[in-house]
Amino acid sequence: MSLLVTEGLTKDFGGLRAVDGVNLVVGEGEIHGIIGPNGAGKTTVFNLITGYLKPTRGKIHFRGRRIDGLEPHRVVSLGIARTFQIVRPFTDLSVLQNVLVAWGHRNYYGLGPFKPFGPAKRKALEILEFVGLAERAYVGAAALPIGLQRRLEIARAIALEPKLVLLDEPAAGLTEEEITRLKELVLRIVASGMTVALVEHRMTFVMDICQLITVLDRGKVIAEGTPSQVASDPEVIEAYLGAGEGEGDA
Amino acid sequence: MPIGYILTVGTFTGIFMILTVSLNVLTGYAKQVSLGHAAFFAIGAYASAILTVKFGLSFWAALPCVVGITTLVGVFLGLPSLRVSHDFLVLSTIGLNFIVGSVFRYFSFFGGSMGIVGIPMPEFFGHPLGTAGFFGLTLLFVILTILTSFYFSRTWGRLAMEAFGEDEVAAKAMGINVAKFKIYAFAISSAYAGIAGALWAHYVGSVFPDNFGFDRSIDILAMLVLGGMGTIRGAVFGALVLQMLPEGLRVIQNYRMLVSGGILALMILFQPMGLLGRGSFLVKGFERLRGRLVSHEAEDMP
Amino acid sequence: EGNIKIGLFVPLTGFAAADGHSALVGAQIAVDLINAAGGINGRMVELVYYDDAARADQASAIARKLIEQDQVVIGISGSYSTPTRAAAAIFQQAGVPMISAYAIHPSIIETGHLIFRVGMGAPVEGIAGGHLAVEKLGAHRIAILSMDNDFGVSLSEYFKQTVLGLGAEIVFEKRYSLGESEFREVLSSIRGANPDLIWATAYYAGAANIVSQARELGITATILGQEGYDSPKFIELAGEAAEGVIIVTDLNRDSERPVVQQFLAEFQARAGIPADMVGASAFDAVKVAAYALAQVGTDPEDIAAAINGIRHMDDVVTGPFYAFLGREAIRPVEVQIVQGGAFHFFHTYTDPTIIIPPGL
Amino acid sequence: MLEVEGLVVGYGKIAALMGVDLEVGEGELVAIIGANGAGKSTILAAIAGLRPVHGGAIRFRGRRIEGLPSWSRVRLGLALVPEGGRVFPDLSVEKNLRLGAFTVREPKQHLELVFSLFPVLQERRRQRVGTLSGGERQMLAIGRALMADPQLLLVDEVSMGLMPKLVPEVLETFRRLRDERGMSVLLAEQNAREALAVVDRGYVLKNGQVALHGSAEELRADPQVKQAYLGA
Amino acid sequence: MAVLQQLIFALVLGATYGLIAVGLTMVYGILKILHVAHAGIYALGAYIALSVLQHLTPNFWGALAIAMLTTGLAGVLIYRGVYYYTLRRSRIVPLIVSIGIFTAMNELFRLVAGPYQHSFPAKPGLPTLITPYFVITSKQLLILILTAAFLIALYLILNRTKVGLAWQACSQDLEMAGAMGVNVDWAVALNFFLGSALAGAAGVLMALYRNMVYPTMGHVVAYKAFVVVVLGGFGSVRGCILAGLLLGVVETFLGSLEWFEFPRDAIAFLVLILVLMFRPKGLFGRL
Ligand SMILES: Nc1ncnc2c1ncn2[C@@H]1O[C@H](COP(=O)(O)OP(=O)(O)OP(=O)(O)O)[C@@H](O)[C@H]1O
Ligand SMILES: Nc1ncnc2c1ncn2[C@@H]1O[C@H](COP(=O)(O)OP(=O)(O)OP(=O)(O)O)[C@@H](O)[C@H]1O
Ligand SMILES: [Mg+2]
Ligand SMILES: [Mg+2]
Repeated sequence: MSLLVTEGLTKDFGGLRAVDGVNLVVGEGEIHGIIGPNGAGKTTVFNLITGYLKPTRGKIHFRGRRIDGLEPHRVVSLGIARTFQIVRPFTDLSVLQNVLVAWGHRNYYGLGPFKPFGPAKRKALEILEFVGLAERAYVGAAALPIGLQRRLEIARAIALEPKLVLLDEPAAGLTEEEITRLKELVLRIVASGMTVALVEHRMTFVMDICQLITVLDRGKVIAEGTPSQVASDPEVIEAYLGAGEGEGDA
Repeated sequence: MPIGYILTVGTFTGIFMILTVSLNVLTGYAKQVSLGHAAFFAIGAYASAILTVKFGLSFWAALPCVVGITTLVGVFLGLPSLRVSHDFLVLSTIGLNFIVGSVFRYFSFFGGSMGIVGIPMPEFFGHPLGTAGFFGLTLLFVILTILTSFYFSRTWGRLAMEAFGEDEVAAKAMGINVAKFKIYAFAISSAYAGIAGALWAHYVGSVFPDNFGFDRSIDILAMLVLGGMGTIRGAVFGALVLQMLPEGLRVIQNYRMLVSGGILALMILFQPMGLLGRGSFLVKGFERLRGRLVSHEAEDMP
Repeated sequence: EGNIKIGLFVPLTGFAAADGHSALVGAQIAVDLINAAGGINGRMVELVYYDDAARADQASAIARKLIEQDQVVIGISGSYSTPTRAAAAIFQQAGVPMISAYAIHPSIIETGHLIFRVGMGAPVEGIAGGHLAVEKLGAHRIAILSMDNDFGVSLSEYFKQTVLGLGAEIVFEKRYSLGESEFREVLSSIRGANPDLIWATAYYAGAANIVSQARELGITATILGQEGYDSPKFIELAGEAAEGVIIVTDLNRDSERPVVQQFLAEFQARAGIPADMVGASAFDAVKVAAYALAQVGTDPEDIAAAINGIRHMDDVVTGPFYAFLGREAIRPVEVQIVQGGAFHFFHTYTDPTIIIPPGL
Repeated sequence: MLEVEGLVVGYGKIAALMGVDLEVGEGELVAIIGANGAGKSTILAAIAGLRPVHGGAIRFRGRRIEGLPSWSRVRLGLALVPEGGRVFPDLSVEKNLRLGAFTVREPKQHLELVFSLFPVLQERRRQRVGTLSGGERQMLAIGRALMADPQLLLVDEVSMGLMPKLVPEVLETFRRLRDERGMSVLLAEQNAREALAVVDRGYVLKNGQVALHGSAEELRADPQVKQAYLGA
Repeated sequence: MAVLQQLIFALVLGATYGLIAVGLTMVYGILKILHVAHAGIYALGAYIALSVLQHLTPNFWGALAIAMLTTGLAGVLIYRGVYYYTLRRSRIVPLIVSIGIFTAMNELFRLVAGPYQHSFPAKPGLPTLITPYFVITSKQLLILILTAAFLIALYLILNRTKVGLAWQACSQDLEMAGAMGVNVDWAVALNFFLGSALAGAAGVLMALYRNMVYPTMGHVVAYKAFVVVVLGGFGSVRGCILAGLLLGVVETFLGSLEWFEFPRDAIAFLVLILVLMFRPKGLFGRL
């Protein structure tokens, strides 16, 4: 069953067409990779889905419901969470509070804002445990090195209890060992019933973990398929992977 | 003992404490820096003055209306913050002082430049409050303000405000309706300020448009920053220090504003987080005294 | 029994600092003169003063301080209407008399039976100005420019009523906010209305701007001012343009009464500038207080009665005072004209229908 | 060319580097690899003058530089590609590049080099940098550092955000510049596989200290390195 | 004719706003500090020129030059002595410090030179232009000429020199600007020097125009100049000039209407808020 469907999704920035008629289908429970050259429009697609940008044309359906044009916080409440390519933790808050902010999303309506957040701390700690940040819970988020900030972003996304998690380059700046742990984390996320769509340039990660990959170039889908199909696609190799890459990396 | 003098100074200090604590919600939590808080203060004062003098309501009957009015006005005057942010917002809030003041001056309904005089002292079981009684009343409101605001500091609302105050884009991704919470911040802050205004008006007995100018707004913000933005203890302490400083410096008469301006600048330079802000001298020393670990402190400080 | 303490609150800091300073100097001169002449019935007078920054809350606190800590027998306001009104309430409540030097808001003396004023009320000045404009200066087409505070607005209100009653026409009327310094656009519109007299209420700095900008625009109409203009600083700042400006005030610098000349000289020596109306009013407020204290001692009710009982007090700068009616000083209205870079006598109104405030 | 001796750097009371020794020879390509938070970025920032040094010495071409402000180090021939790029978001691509060449008299030819390496930057000369994609920013950051025509290029995470095709191209360019102009490069890199494929020597950093160093081959062959950084 | 004359007033008023604000916009542009003490520098310029005229030379140009030099140095002093230590802090810190300094400066002026207005005894030595359609007094002419000259010079510095580029870099990321080889200390100090010297010049010109020097003369400037800066889009010199002129025109137009009695400052802020509703980053700010 398809969770997220885009139809002819298009976004223009002035004269530049960053996303051009993208039809994307993300099935429930899958790990869907989106790759493509720099500037291909991957982050823009994420921004369109999550409501940060309004599409110039095209539709987005999530669980059968139109969501294009909705405000970001509405999109979140419908069950889509995201991380940012350039991490944006709340640096004035502690790691725990960062997660609390996300965990509180059900309380941001009605009288919810006037309820105390204290009782939720335990649950937030559990989530930190889940991503492996528990022992840093009380540290200010600014003091975390980049890799852990990425993890914190994932923790916040999970805390939103979404159906679909969009990860924008989660493996950037991680060592191979850490990438292995990240894979485990993503698999556990999927195992707990969420669907993951991710953008990534580290092929060791993408090829291993994704069931389906969509390749964008200059805003258009140029290939779609399983990792091995995509990795052997000459057009993908030419535009993105480069000679000698791709297969060897996977 | 000049007890009336002390109580009077105490009453005004209390009123400013309510103002700083209220500004703390807006500026300390939601990071919407406001140099127009005196406008909300003024609206509270005028609302109570008009309701009591022109419509003959008692202080107590007027108070809920005052809170209602200032909350509504807070919502309205907070609207620009939805479009405008950072320094642009600071400047817009400066404008509130001038615009609100001009409205009071312009429309004779508000007394124009002749102001509104003869605002009665609040009555308590039929007796008008005296200096001491009014001080007690103010104290009561200060305590109420601190308690409610302390409660608020432990709610989801405060957490949401801290989050979007720092990064609106990320906050939206956390499901926070930033626009709504900005308006909440303005409304809550304005409601408290309205109470402060009502107290002020009834204590002084008259209101004029120039009672609540830009320099008042500056004072309130300076108190908050000096005490420590984002903390209630800081807000209270800042009001105490900056209200007492010029009062205590009366012995040097002519030089007192020079000295207190200088002291303000120096204190903030050396304690940029505020005297009682997170990580300030005093707080650190206090923590060391209690031998508490930093991590625990981080825990109970949301 | 020690000194007799007189309390004074003045704005020494903030936007009103210049007036506060003048008021302080004026009051100090009065105290020094009284002490030099042997004090009040042998007791020296001590002036206790505090800065209120022209703020109502500071004035309330100071009023308490003066009453409770310093135990003054009478208070003097050397400040603006807003703080004076707030302090008056406290003096009245504490049962200590207070005299406002130059703050003119009508509600000040309505506060209670212990609150007095020596400064000339806006109604009197406005009415006198009206008579002057129409009857003496022969104006038919009048433009009104009012400073938007209690002083400016009430002055213009009474002025307008009077001139309309006398058959003149108002061809232009507008308020401007205190602190304004650019008047060219308004004055251009006024020139378009072609008045033969402009009644502009202002304090001296604003007045200097109005007058010099009007002359710069080639407006030749007579400009009629009030006691707000009454500072030599006005002439200094407006320069040539001040020539011919006529003002309604309570201070006659050409008066031959010795107290006036003595005060003028002393003020110049102490403040470094020639005396202004604010300083003169504060001086007189202290004089009135001292007079009452000398008559009846320090009992508040007696003091109030003594002030109310004043008949023809000559020993004041802005006088002579003919009486206190409704707790306000009644005295002749002076009209001065700027000639050769100084204020000079132009006219005096002593007609009771003009110099007694309406309603008394 | 560069010698770092006993470098100690801290954030507040927490020491991030505890006595790091490290060397980059003339025309040498050197990599620092290490886990998250090992202190790689801190080393580069300290060398570039962006973080105050609490102990130890940094010598550049024989001269002690740890006390110099960052801008005079640029004049001596150091350039940095900082972590996350840190390009000037409100300026155009072109202005960013001109700033990279702030200390250079003749920036024209460098501009050509950068544009040939990253043609997309030429297309986007007038675009505001804040709206570039992540990878485009990273290209700009690298290009900006190359504009300074440095003797020693400090690069914090070259590969971050770059598409796979570009990573070897960029590293290849570094090699070429080394060959043509004698430029030395010090890379901090998570992507050890790519890095160790091109550099001459490497340092492995752990908890603010050098755990291991040697030639690229040696490191590639080291079982620990294989396990932790090469994903073998 | 009346319209033309009103336009001249608007132009002069706008020029004075632009001149006052342009120094502020420079200083804001580089450190993003709400530099309220700039208004103190403005008043300082007037006081320095006044005392030069009284004690040293009756020459207006000499007084202007000395005032600009002194205020420039005073600006650098405030930067090095104060703001320098607040750079890593929340931006509200320098704002409050700045307010403290401004208060202290005002008080200092009052204590040293007395609370009263001083007249400003200078003659610029320019003619008064009288045409059938409008009159421009010599003081107005001086303001227009000097403002234009200062602004053109500034525009050239900003857009034609490396200094301008360096300032743009500093304004976004001081640390990275240093890493580009920009001598940040110098760049910022120079910026403060020029910005403050312009404030000083504005103070002198306004003292001359109004024939008045007094301790609180900076008060209006403290917020009015910001209105212009914000309207123009923080940090934009071109925007600053145009915003100044716009404000001059709107204020003059509304001010000349008999029935429109809203005060000038409230008008200015209404214009500001209205503009920001449609362009939240000012007229020339990037959206
Ligand atoms: N606001 C904007 N104005 C103009 N161009 C824009 C804007 N936002 C994005 N772009 C351009 O749109 C293109 C797509 O950007 P996007 O961030 O989606 O790329 P991406 O696929 O995520 O690339 P990367 O892998 O480098 O992150 C880029 O070329 C970028 O420069
Ligand atoms: N601003 C800071 N405040 C406090 N501690 C910091 C700060 N920046 C870095 N640290 C700490 O210093 C140590 C070294 O950090 P550094 O950024 O140099 O690591 P790194 O090796 O570059 O890591 P990464 O691979 O994540 O970039 C880390 O433990 C980190 O937590
Ligand atoms: Mg991207
Ligand atoms: Mg790093």
